Amino acid sequence: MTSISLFGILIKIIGAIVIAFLGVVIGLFYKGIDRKLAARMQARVGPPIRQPFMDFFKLMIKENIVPQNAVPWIFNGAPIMALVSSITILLYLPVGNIPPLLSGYGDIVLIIYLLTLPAIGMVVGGFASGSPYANVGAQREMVMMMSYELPLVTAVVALGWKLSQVYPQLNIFSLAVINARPIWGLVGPLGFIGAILLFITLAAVTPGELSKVPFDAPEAETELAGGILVEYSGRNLALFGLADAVKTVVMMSLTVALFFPYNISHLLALSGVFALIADVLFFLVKMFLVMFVEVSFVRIAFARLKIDQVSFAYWVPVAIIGLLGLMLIVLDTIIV
Amino acid sequence: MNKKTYSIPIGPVHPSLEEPMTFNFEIYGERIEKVYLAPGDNHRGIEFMGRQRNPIQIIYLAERICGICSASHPFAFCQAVENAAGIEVPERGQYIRVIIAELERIHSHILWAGIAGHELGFDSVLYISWRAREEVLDLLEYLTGNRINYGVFMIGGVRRDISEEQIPRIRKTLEYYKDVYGKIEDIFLKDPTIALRTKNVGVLTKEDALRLCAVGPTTRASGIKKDVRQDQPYSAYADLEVKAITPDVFSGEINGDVYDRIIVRLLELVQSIQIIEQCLENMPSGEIVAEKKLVKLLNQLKKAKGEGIGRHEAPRGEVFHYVKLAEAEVPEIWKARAPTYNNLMPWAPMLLGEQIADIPIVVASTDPCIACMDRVTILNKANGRKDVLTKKDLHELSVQKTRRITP
Amino acid sequence: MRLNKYFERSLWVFHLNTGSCNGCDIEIVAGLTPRYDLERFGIKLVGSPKHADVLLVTGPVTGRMLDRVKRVYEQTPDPKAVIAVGACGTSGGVFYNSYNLSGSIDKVIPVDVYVPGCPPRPEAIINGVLQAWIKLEKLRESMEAAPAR
Amino acid sequence: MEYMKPEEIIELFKEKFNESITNSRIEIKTAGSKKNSYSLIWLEIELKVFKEAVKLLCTIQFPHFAIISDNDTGEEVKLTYHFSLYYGERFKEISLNITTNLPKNNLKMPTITDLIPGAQTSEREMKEMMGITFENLPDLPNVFLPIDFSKDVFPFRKDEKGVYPLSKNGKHIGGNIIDNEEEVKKVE
Repeated sequence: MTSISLFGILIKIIGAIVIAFLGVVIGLFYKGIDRKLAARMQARVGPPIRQPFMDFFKLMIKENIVPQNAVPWIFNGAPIMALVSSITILLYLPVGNIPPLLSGYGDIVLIIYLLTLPAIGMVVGGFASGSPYANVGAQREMVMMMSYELPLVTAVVALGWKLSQVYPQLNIFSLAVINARPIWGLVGPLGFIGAILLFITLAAVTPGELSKVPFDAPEAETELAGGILVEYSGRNLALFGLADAVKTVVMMSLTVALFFPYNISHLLALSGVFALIADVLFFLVKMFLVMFVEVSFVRIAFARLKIDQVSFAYWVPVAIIGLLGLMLIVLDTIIV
Repeated sequence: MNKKTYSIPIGPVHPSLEEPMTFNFEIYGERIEKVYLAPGDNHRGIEFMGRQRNPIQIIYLAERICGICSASHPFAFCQAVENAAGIEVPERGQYIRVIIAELERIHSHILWAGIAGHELGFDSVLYISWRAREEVLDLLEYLTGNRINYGVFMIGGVRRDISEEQIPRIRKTLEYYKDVYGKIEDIFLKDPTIALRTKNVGVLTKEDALRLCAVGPTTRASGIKKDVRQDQPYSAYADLEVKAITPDVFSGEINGDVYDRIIVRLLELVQSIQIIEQCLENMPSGEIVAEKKLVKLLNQLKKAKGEGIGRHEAPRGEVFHYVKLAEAEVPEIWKARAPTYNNLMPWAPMLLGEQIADIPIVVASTDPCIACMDRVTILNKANGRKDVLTKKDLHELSVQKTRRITP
Repeated sequence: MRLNKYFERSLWVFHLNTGSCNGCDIEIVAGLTPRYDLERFGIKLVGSPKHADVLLVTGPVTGRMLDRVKRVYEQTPDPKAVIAVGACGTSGGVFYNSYNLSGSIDKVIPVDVYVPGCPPRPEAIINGVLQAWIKLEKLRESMEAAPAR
Repeated sequence: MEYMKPEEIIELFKEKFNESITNSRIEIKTAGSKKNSYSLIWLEIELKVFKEAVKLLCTIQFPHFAIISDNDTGEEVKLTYHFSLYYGERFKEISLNITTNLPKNNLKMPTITDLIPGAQTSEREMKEMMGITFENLPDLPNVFLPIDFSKDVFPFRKDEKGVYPLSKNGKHIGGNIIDNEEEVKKVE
């Protein structure tokens, strides 16, 4: 961080490209798995796992229609903004033992800010497209953003505060630091329950962040014909699809980094490259499990909520659970 | 305070509506302040066409008023013609009619359950209930030869008999539905998110239901025990015990909301199974149709004079057909009234004050069938030209098409 | 614009009812359900014509729907295919002598695939959708044959 | 609750409107193998007492209104209002069909939407399809026909104001499916 050499910058750029590429590929791959699993649970065969890739390539060659009453540069810029901002978050997330690429240049508070950017991109795009459906969808997305922010921040802040109590000398909001010190080992029984509550909070925020059922009011197909995305086609739609896939990866890795940062290599007594590979694979498995619970399963087991019900759900029950978790962790620390 | 409202058009092409239909809503925030209904996107002028065709041709036209109620309209139409011409339907024919109509009710109610789940964003329900629906479609195909548009009804009876060998297959399907019913009830009536979305949503009071002449499950959910099968039993229903189902049977209270409409439909599913079982037990033997020879029947109808009405309780409500024969090849008057025609007006009180998100489920809760409703004439005045497809043109077109398809 | 081979495995379908009796429409939805499962071929029903590759049009075109059909067709981004489903869509069906309908769909917009039947079975509809890519494939071949721009 | 017999209902109407009831008939229909029966009433009444008759009907029990059916007989238009009375018990429901005649030169009907609001759709349909003016019916846009539809064409009419196909006298020929333009010209 102190010395910025040309070489260092080059490495970072290459790393960023590699991570962006991997993030997109893994995101699409997980989307495919998600669709397949959902289909299986609904007693269907489902699309092949590579389906999202094919959808993406197909959309890339489709005609890109800009509606007459849209603002073209905003309309076309919004999907790029959504994608770029979600990829940027990826650069801050640790994978297994590998520290984040931009470790030291920003912390989890920045990530929380960055997380709103793809959503803002969609809102801007929705308003810019000039369709009443997209308008309603964009309004709903904004309401959603305001609703899930409090529980999300609660969950993250609680973890950071706990770390600051145990390790006052560290930069407690750095994800690398959080990643290296699992919360479960730091707390007593009371705090353990608190941590579980915080995990539930984050799990409840995830579908909202990703606009998935039951919190998919902004894109509700049967109400708003696709909502924000109604006017998008071709390349722009493909980019939004990518942004969504990358965002899934982001939310999953965030959950993993915050709550399940365990590695497998030392258990298997591996070292060097093998350890690295084992950890990365283990990380992917963890992500998959988290995704299965938080997205795929929830998606097929619930009906869509109305937007007022969504904001009520986030402001009251979820926020209370989050705050309760925070309080339990505080209590745990003070009593011990 | 001057409230700033904006209007949002829904339809005619909208994913939550399988059929074209235009709504215009004045919205304040997410609340609906005003509703404008503009049906008519689906007019084909069926009644007008019917007044130029002979009664047997009309049966097939009536069948295609709606693809989902494809037994209900012919049922009511045949009754109307029989009443007008004084034709007696053999008892066995009456029983077979009722069996087909009740099988259709099973298929229609399960279809509705899936659509309702889809409107709520609960796609799993759509998939699971439609998987269950395939069973009854298989049975209908086995009995009639087609999944939809059965072509079974004929003036004076039915065209196809149900033989002894076919009865075990029917019973198998009924057993299947007895098993599946528990699951469907579990999904709809015990799921918390569905309850959250449907309770106290789209309320239709008893007074409004009466005043606006609602029919079918919509009116029964508001607590009016109205069911043609019970009030004025026709065909084999006269032998069977049919009771109108209101939601208090299940939940002990009547709210007239979407949830109550779900209850009524699910309970009717059980009722249909029981009716078919009763029919199978008591089925008399004998002829299935009063006059087998179509030419003779047509001549009889050509000489007939009189008017008659036919009513049938379709899955969505009462279907009403009025026919007047006047010693001519074509009926003087054919008037068809589909249930959605009457269930159109109640949408306004149901939707007012609700949110945008409620529109699909409230509209779906009456199980609308726009194709049924919009059957009346429409005139295409574009360029003032009247396009008529001649038979010759049609033939040529189809020949061309065949060439185009086969490479 | 060049077509790639992913097209045939990823056809997004928009369903447009232009005055049909519902029979075809529910058979299209039935195609989504576990027994037929359109999705395993990568076919997806989408809510906006902007997202679609294939238009499934059912029913004779009624007066009020005439403009909408054209508009939806224009809104669909290229390359696209149109499938007429059902007897009324292909020819007018039982509604043959009606003065008030514009007749079959091919009088209004160009149609690539016809699926006959009243209503066609879901298998036939799936087959129809999969046939649509033949048209798109031909388009690709002609593009490859032509010199690159 | 008290159920009136069909004869009693007709009696009630005759008592109140005596000569204005031009025709009345009860039809008994049987169904099923047990030959249970239900009844229908057909009434034909004069236009001037029509509204009063519907009012009287509403005093018996709030009737269920089904639809208005139309019949263009040339000099006059016959409108039949289809009601059903009584619900909730087996075989008790009575279908009641009230027919009234309107002269062609003065197609005016009193609206019944103040008594039965559910009749609105049907009255609007008649307005569009037959060109009947319903007094005090709010002027709402077309239900079935397009908004830019010609105001002089009424699809269900069988005279010169109706639609295709017409014979040379402007009279409906009906029944014949006209196959091509030449034949249409031949008829004309």
